[in-house]
Amino acid sequence: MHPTDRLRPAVAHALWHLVLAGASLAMAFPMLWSLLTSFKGPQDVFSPSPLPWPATLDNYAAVLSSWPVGMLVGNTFIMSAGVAAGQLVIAVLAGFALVVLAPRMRPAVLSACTIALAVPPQAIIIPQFLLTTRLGWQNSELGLIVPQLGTSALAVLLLVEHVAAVPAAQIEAAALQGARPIETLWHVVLPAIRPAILAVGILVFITTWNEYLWPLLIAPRSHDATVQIGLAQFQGEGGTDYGALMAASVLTSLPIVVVYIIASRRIIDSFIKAGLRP
Amino acid sequence: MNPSSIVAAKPNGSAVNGAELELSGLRRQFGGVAALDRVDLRIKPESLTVVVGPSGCGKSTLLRVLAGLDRPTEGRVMSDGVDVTLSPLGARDLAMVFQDYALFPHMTVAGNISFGLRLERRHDRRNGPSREFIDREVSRVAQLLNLESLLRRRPAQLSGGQRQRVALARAIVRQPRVLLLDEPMSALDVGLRATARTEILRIHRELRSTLVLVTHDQHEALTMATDLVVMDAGRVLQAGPPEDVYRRPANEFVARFVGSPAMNLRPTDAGSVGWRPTDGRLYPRGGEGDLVLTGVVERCEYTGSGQEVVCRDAHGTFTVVQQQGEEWVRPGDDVSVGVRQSALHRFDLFGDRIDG
Amino acid sequence: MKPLKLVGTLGALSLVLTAVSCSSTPSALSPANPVTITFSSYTYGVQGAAGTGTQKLLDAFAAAHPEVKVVPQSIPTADVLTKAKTDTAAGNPPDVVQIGYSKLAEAFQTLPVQSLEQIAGNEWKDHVSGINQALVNTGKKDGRVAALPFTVSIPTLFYNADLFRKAGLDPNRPPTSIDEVRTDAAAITASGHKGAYFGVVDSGKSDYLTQSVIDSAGGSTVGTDGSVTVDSPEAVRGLSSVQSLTRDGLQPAVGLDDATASFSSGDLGMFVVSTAVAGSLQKAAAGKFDLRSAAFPSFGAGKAAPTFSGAGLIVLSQDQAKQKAAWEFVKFLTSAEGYSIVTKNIGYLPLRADLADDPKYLKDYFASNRLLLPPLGQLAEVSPYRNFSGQNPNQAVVILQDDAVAPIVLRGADPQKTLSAVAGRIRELSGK
Amino acid sequence: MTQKAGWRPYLAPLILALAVWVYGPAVFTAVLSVMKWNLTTPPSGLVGLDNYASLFRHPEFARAAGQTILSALALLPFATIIPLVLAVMLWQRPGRASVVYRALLFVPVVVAPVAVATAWKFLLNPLQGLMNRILEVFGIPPVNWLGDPGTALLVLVAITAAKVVAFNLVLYTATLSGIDRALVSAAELEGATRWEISRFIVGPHVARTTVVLALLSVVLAGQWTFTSVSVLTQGGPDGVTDSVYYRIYALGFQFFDTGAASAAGVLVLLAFAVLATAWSVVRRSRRASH
Repeated sequence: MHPTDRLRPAVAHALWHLVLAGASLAMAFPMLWSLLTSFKGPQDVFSPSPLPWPATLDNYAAVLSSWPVGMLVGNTFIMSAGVAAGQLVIAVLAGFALVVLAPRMRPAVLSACTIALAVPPQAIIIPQFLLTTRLGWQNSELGLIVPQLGTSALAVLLLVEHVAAVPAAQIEAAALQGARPIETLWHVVLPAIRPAILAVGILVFITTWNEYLWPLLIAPRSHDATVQIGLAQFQGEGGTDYGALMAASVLTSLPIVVVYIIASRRIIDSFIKAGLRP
Repeated sequence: MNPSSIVAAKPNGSAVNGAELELSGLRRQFGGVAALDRVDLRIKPESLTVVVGPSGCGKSTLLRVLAGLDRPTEGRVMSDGVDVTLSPLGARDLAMVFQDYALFPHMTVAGNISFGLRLERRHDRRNGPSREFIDREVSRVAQLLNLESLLRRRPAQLSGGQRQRVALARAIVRQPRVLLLDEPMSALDVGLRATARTEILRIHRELRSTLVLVTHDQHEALTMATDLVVMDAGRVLQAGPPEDVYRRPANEFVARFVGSPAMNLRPTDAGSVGWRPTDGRLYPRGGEGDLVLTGVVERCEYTGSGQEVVCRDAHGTFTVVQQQGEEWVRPGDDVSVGVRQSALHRFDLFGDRIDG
Repeated sequence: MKPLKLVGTLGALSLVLTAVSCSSTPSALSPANPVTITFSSYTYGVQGAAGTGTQKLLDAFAAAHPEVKVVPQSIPTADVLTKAKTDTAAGNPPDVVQIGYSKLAEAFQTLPVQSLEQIAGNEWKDHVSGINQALVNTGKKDGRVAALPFTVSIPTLFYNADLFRKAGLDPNRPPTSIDEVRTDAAAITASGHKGAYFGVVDSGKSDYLTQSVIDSAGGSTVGTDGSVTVDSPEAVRGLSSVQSLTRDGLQPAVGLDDATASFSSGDLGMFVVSTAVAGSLQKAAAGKFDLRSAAFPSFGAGKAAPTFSGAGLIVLSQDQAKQKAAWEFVKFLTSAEGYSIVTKNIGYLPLRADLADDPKYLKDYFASNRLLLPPLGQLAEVSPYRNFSGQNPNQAVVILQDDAVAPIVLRGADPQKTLSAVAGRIRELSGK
Repeated sequence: MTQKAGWRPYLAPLILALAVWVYGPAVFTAVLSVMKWNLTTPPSGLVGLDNYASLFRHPEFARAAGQTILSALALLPFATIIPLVLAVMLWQRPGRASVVYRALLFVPVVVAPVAVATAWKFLLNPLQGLMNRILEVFGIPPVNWLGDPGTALLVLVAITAAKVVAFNLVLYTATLSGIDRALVSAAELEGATRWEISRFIVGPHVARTTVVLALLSVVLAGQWTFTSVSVLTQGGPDGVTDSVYYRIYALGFQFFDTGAASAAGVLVLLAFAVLATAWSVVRRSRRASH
């Protein structure tokens, strides 16, 4: 597409929109169709018409009345927030140590983090599971949260660059003013990397919200389960009620999508700043 | 209390005065490179010691070792006779103004200034400064440095000069016995530098702390210092009152580095001989003095109080300053320059001064 | 510490924990001091009839027995054993488990399953006297009954009477043999709909329908001596005839879930599947089509011999008070009242023969709901569910379903060859 | 600020988390892989390499490994060229439209894999699903997308591809943001076409990113297909959608063959170790040749 874009910029522009809109539609289509289907009555569930007409809220009513949405969302929220908070604490402390307190350790520790990232979770899940259950953490928040802190490696890799970007002089100035390391971290480093912390936190939150394997093993009971497990268990013996399933899907995905749309700029920026231009 | 006074009673009532610092056998190695190489230096109490040298000479490292931000590979730092080489940061009763000020961007000006005092209070609720004391000290220092109207702003909303004043205020509010300044003027416009210099001199006068300032600007060094330290390649080449350094440079490097325009140097059989451009006298033809050179005027630079004349002879160029009222030469003129014997500086083959 | 030792230590630790919980003094059950037991169930908490039916059972029990508090836990069908095992490994086994018969043998081998006969003591004889004896005997572990039948069904032929009429068939004369199924399916297919579907391939990977087909064809998956006989000529013949339906376009080559959706939407003529879904099918058919049922068809000369499927109840608690409470719960679930609730609300069969005629329980129900009558009539002649022997019968079932039944029935794999290969694998696995 | 001691409490949580939940379990997996254990009854003693031998004696593991590699290769273009093209297009015309598209294109990363999987299951329903209805319009006979061994793996790769494209799009966006727009303006003044700008300015800038992303997708792709496999096909039909990751799960938590599952885990770790070593050797030799 070379001379065309100078000869006919309007055509090029239209083409640009066409490709990107097409790609966006293709990527978002399954969720879009789920959304539409969730408003269809049982007769129309499989109808190829995109418009849910006559539209009904019965599916939502059915889900809300017979599926413990509140409990599942609550459980998942506690898990995701717990993991995000835990990973942030670990990563911020480690990032501070690696940049400010013990920079000599940085290459070794970051390598250890990179290797940990590459370890497939399924390969180590049996010992993780055994340890968690021996600790008596099955079906508990602790069991859902603490083992997932092992994946802090990504948060560390993302945040350490941001900590390193805080001007060294500010950290030294604080120390000269008599600040202890933890005070330097709290008063100088944390405020400086707050946007990155937010972005990484949201990323970890979303990833954890969508985690499937670990909650499946640790808390598959409906009262302790997360939304992913709840969704997977939706298919009973008597066939699947797709309308209700889609409604459940929408109900549990929507909060995350909204959070993402609000924070997408931040998340992308954090990748950019983290130098995660690999 | 006189609000314009910098010196206020510390909470414990002790009066402030500067500490004496002594560095002995200091080495600081980065990899295979020595940024400081066997430095011995005494910094007098309540002096305004200016460390000057080209970039990379080790002056910033020296300051950082003094501050405790860097640990020497070898050697000791003594403060009032106490070895503080390994004592923790924040326990040395010193403050520092960083080159780019290192203000905390998310804190207001007041927050920046009071940061150290607030930490003190947090660390020791019983004997630390009271909230009222902190407020009082902040407003006192703010008034002193003309920052009162800016206390609620954040650093991003300030001009360069204002930022520097905030950095100074933050450094002096705790009345440190030693105040370290790392190139404090380098980020300022030329016009602001004079004001800033005055401010620093006033602070030094009133605070009576030992002030160590690092700069690469020899003019700044000469005008401000009570004691001047010239460094190159990790070593102290000469230390002493600025007049001494200017009048009796210890070696060729100091001779060239201190003074503007730089000293003219001519090789001789035994080493070299040099004279300051202000010590030469231009004659249109012929000349007098102990050293007479002839050459052609290459260019003239008008400085307001006179003009600097760059001449060329067979060995290269040399500079002479003509004062107002002399008969001014022009480019292309054949001239000769005469220098009095007493104004000549002689250096041996190693570049060291030969006193005569 | 040596790793081996570590495992041992951890094991010892869990034993200690168990011992601690054992030593707690048994106290009399009273409403003021209720005993809490956990109930791991795959019908609890699911969408549709099964979920609401199970909830009704729990409500009824709670009303009748305030001295026992039941905490139900919803587990997907496929994960019941996984969950019970991991919970046990964690030292925290559920007290009562609703476990599928296909997984019972493995549960007996690996879980601390308690003898119900022993816990019940002198209540035992009276309680089980009315229950289908063949099913009770299936739950024997080391000679004593450790599992009582709970939600049991047998495969049944559901059909869409409207499609029968449309295809020119008599809806009052449903097929009784596989050959008739073929003929009718051909007619329905010709009228523009899907013919028949045998739900032998389900995502839960259980083999009760496979067994039903093979047994009806005169074979068996496991011989009386425990040998693996999935490659017998009868087995091959049985699966071949189901395969031929697919091959000839009379049966959609899809999984059970998709077929269920198709039948529910009224596009599938005949649907051979567990009665467990009767409740859901009824709901789907209401106002849409005329849903009827017929007995499981025969394969060839002999009588139809469907295998029952579904779940029994086992008790894992080791604490005496909990055992007692668990027995109260199991007793209620397998009582006349419990079975009636299960039948009415979910569609499982009543396992006490007299309930269907008893005006106190299900007489009225069966008078108006004829859907479960054909399978009920067949209940007497069901062939028992058979478990593969060896350390890992569950894996054997998965291999049979995944590597033989699905490829043969859905994708036209050669029945003889495929079954022989799989039989070899299973023999190796079960050490026979 | 080099405070000699003092860093330990800051680094301890990370070290502890990695040691307890990643490295420790990895070692423990290796130990379990030479034992026979069903998770509930006491473990047997050492059985040497029996578990490894049994993995290789039956076709499942080799097939799963082959399919894992196959899906990783199939995902390569979705990890590199496609997100790169989209990212460059977004980068070429910054503005509100780009922001909206970028947000939409990231949706597959955000939405729960289980929700995506069920949505696809619904769309691909062989008897009534939308996809077959559309094919019907064009006179194409219905396809049992997830039930046919010929298409099932393809579908899973496609579902995963959406996520990979979305994720790598962000990373490419980050990379492209590093390009100085003044450079582009200068090139435009020189009369460079859009293609020439892409070729000579963007291309060299993203070369390294592309290599890393290709590698990353090889490592992560298998993990990303896991949820889809678990929800949609459980490894079937005929095992074509099985992957080493799902195999480990099935061996460990469906068949309770802890030894074999651990052995499979160890093999995966070893494969990664080999891959990592090869990668560092290649990198070193390339650096040396420069």
